[in-house]
Amino acid sequence: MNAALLLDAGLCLLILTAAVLAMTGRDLFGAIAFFIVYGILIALAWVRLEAVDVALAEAAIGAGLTGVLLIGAWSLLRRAGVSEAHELSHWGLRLVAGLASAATTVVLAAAVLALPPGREGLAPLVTERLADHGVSNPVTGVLLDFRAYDTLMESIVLLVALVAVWALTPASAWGGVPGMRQHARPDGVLAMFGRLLPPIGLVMAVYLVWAGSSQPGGAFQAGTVLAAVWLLVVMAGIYDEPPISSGLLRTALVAGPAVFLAIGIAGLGAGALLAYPDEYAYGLILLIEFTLTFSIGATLALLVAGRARRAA
Amino acid sequence: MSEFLLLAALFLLGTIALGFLRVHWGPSRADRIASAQLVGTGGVAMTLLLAAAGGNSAIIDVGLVLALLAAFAAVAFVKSTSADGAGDPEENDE
Amino acid sequence: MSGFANVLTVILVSVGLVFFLAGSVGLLRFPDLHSRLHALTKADNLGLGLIALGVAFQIGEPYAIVKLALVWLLAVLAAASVAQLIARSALDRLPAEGQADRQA
Amino acid sequence: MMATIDSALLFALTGCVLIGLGLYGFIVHAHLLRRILAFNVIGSGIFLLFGALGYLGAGQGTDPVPQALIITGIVVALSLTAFAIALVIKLAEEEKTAVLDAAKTAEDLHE
Amino acid sequence: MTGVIVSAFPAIELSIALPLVALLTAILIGGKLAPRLILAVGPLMMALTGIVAWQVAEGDPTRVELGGWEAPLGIALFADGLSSSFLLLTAIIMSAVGIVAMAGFDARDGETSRSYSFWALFYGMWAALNGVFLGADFFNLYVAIELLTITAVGMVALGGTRAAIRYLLFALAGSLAYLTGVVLLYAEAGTLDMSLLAANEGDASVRLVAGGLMTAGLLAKTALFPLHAWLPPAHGGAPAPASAMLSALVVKASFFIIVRLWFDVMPEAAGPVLVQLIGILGGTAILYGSLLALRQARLKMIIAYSTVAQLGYLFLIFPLSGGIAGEMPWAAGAWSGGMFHALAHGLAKAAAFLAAGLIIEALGHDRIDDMKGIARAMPVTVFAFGIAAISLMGLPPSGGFMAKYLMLTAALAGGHVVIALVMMAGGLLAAAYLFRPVNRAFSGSDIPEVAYVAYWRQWVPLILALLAMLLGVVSAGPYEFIQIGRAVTAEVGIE
Repeated sequence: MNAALLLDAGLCLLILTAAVLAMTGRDLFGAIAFFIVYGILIALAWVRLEAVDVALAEAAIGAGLTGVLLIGAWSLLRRAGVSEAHELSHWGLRLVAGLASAATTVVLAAAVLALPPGREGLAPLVTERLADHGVSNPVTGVLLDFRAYDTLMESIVLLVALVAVWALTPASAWGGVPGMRQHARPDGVLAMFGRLLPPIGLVMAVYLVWAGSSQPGGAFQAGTVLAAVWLLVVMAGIYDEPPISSGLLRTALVAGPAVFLAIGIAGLGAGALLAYPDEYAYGLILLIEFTLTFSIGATLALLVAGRARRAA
Repeated sequence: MSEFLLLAALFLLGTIALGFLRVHWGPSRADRIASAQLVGTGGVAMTLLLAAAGGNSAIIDVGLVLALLAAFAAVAFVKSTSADGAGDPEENDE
Repeated sequence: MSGFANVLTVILVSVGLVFFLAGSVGLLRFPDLHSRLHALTKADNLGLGLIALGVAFQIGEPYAIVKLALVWLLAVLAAASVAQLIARSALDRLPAEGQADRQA
Repeated sequence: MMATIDSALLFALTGCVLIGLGLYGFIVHAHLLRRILAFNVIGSGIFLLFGALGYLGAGQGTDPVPQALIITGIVVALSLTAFAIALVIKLAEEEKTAVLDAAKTAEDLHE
Repeated sequence: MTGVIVSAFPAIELSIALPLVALLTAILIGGKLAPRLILAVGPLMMALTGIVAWQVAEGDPTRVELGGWEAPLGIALFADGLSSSFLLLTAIIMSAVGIVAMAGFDARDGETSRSYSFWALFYGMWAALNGVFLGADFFNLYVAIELLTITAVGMVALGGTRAAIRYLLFALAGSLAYLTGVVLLYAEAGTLDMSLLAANEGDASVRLVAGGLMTAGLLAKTALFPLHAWLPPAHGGAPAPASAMLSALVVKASFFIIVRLWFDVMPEAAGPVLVQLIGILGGTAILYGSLLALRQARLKMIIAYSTVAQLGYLFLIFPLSGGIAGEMPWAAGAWSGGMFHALAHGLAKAAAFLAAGLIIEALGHDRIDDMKGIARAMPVTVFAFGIAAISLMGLPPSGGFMAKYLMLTAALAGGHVVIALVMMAGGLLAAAYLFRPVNRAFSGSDIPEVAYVAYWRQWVPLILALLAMLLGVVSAGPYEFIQIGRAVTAEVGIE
């Protein structure tokens, strides 16, 4: 056994342990803590699989944003007076669930082992077509060029999810501000943290989009960093969330998908929906990435903040 | 060299596993979230070792993102423990 | 990579690992939250710094070294702030809620 | 030195077990926040399986197409998670519960 | 000359793009403009989907490569007779719903959370539906059905949180199962494009597992018995215009993918066990849904349980085709009957829910016992409900009749006596559960006092119901149209 395999085995073992504890831990908060740990480890697994783009996304979303989302939800549930008591479900149900989960695992594992060897996937084709068109990071190429339609729809999914969250706003708070008004001691550690980190985060976000055309990175990772930075600024009480009726805010949300869609429709002139003319491909992809990053950042931040709760 | 770096990463994984015990035991929520933070720092260190082992400096970016965001869950937790859920534990200090 | 750099890397990373181990052991063995927080922030960040330095000797590109420094800076900043905030918030709730937390 | 074919198979099988574990959690828990956790564990298990199979196939590095699809999938899963959490919070604030009660849902419909 | 222009017109691409433009506009502007968008988008979408149908009818099935990238690298859109029928159905029903909802989700007194979110969800749903009906890539379909799920659950949430959560849980489980299947399929075949997958047989056992997982996931989203528990509270509790879209279109979208998967992509992979199992579930759904519909006290709940039952018919095409590979001469008749049923049910069900919605607006409730004489107060609406009921029962000359006739013919030709009996029992039960509210509506002799409901709005469900009727009257044309692009053409069907 070499060191690499040993490390991977250890990592898998730890991932599974974290998952078991996140699924079965008695304490709800503990389960959430293990889920955050789990996200960090999964990001490491992606590094091991040489999928650095995915590792970045997982580090930003799985280990970062989802944690904030879950802890925020846990806190609100507690304040709403919801019981956290861990009621063990009926042994019959647990037995059935255990059997179902074991059967699923076995069938999937059998299918994995039955896969015929020597499958190449699309890697060679991606490399070949990428060579003289647009960006050089193959993952960004797939996301914004070959499968741009998926990515457009995905940005729409994110946006529509936000609208669906907003739909839960009670009539009285419509057009108001999401979340509670956050406050902090102005000269305290939290406020300092909230002032120091954002510039670094902004630079990092720009870097991730920029680097994304030639090396791992891209709009979603960068957008998540932006969202996190904004959330920190809000949590530190430095700025308040904008009211959801704000035209500026809505423009920020829509800008990325709109630019993407407009360039896509203009592509009909070049022969197909979402086609980029060769000579402009790089510039257009970068333009889409930057506006998308901005909109994704705004959308994610508001998704985490939740529905409006107070008047503007 | 990369063999050593991978073994070092394996060792780090071991220390992370020790941290698991504290996340599991608690007893307080602060203990759990603080030790999750420890796992985060260990994870950052692992990305650095893996970057060196694989000769791929882009992996450092993963460490960068982890380091930037690892604190967020803890901050959200600290806020949730304040009186109205939106404050700061230091607010009433003099 | 020169042999000298490799030796430095091995030494720095190994010492860094010792600090990480110390941090984890402290986290487990120290009796209360506040001393555990100490173990966490001090030892781990020192360990991370040493590892980052060791790794720097393996990576040639200057901007990657800047990134390594930034990683360490961020980790220290985050750990210090978070430890302070957690410690402070735990102080408010001790001893009453510290006990209440102690549920199954 | 990066992962080997053996490692990739290891990650693929870990993905399969994660899917099973998450499924167990999704079935046994009544608390909705825990079910959302379970959903995310299953999701990441599926992605890990996808990526590891892509690694197995590509021979060198992970096939970029699954990587791109996984990133899309992660964002979709996050969207669903955020919406689900917003719904659970609403339920909690309206009825002080984070558990679905089938009988109550039926009552709603017969007024 | 115009023919050349029209056949080159990018109508397929635009029928995806236009709802997205409307969605972004609705999110950006909201307020008073969003409710009125339908006046422009409705006719445009009808025209676009009409052009798509024309292109398909004139030429062959049309395939468009997005970004100019061929599969397996790129994603294609694909329109044949079946997809353009569903596209057109979507345009008709969404336009009708949009027009009725203009008054219910208006912003006369300023923007509200309902009026704002409804329209964004509405156009998001439209884009997702068109994406599903035109999709030719299984991962892209995953993104599209997730968009559909969020919009659908979002609309249910406008009616009640608990029903929305229950729906979401089923949908989430379904998504995960579907996605797992997609992962295996890609690993096995190196592509997710339907036509490439169909062209290569691949490993039968892996494909069966992949297809089984995808189907299980889609069944949860289609609410086939026993995965139906979420549907009645969701469809019965949502605002009526939303229920119309959910019952008429949303559940059909996941069914549509199942049909594509088994009939077009891997007809060889389904074994007799799977086929029989799906058939049994379909038959059980018919009986179970109908019996529960009989016991409901509220009109919308009757219609919702009726959906559970009517969805059952769709799945009978699996056993009726005599094995999916379809060597039997009646296979195409069964398949066409099922698709006809999906279309006719879509129109009739949308009409029924919209009519129920207007009755609720007028009465303030939909309790059947207190609906006495409503036919005299709202004759057009009750008439629309009655016509829709005829199609749902499968009485001639409705589209529902034509669908059930085709399926029954196939059942008898194939010797599926049990299925034939279940179908007939389902028809009788439908007559019973639908007759009850109609009978109530006509009973008594007073004219009940009701709130004002604009007359023009009452015509909308009537038009839909009449279209369901028309589908039966002029069935030969649509019957041939939905088969464009099918490998196996009908030998037994409408003479």
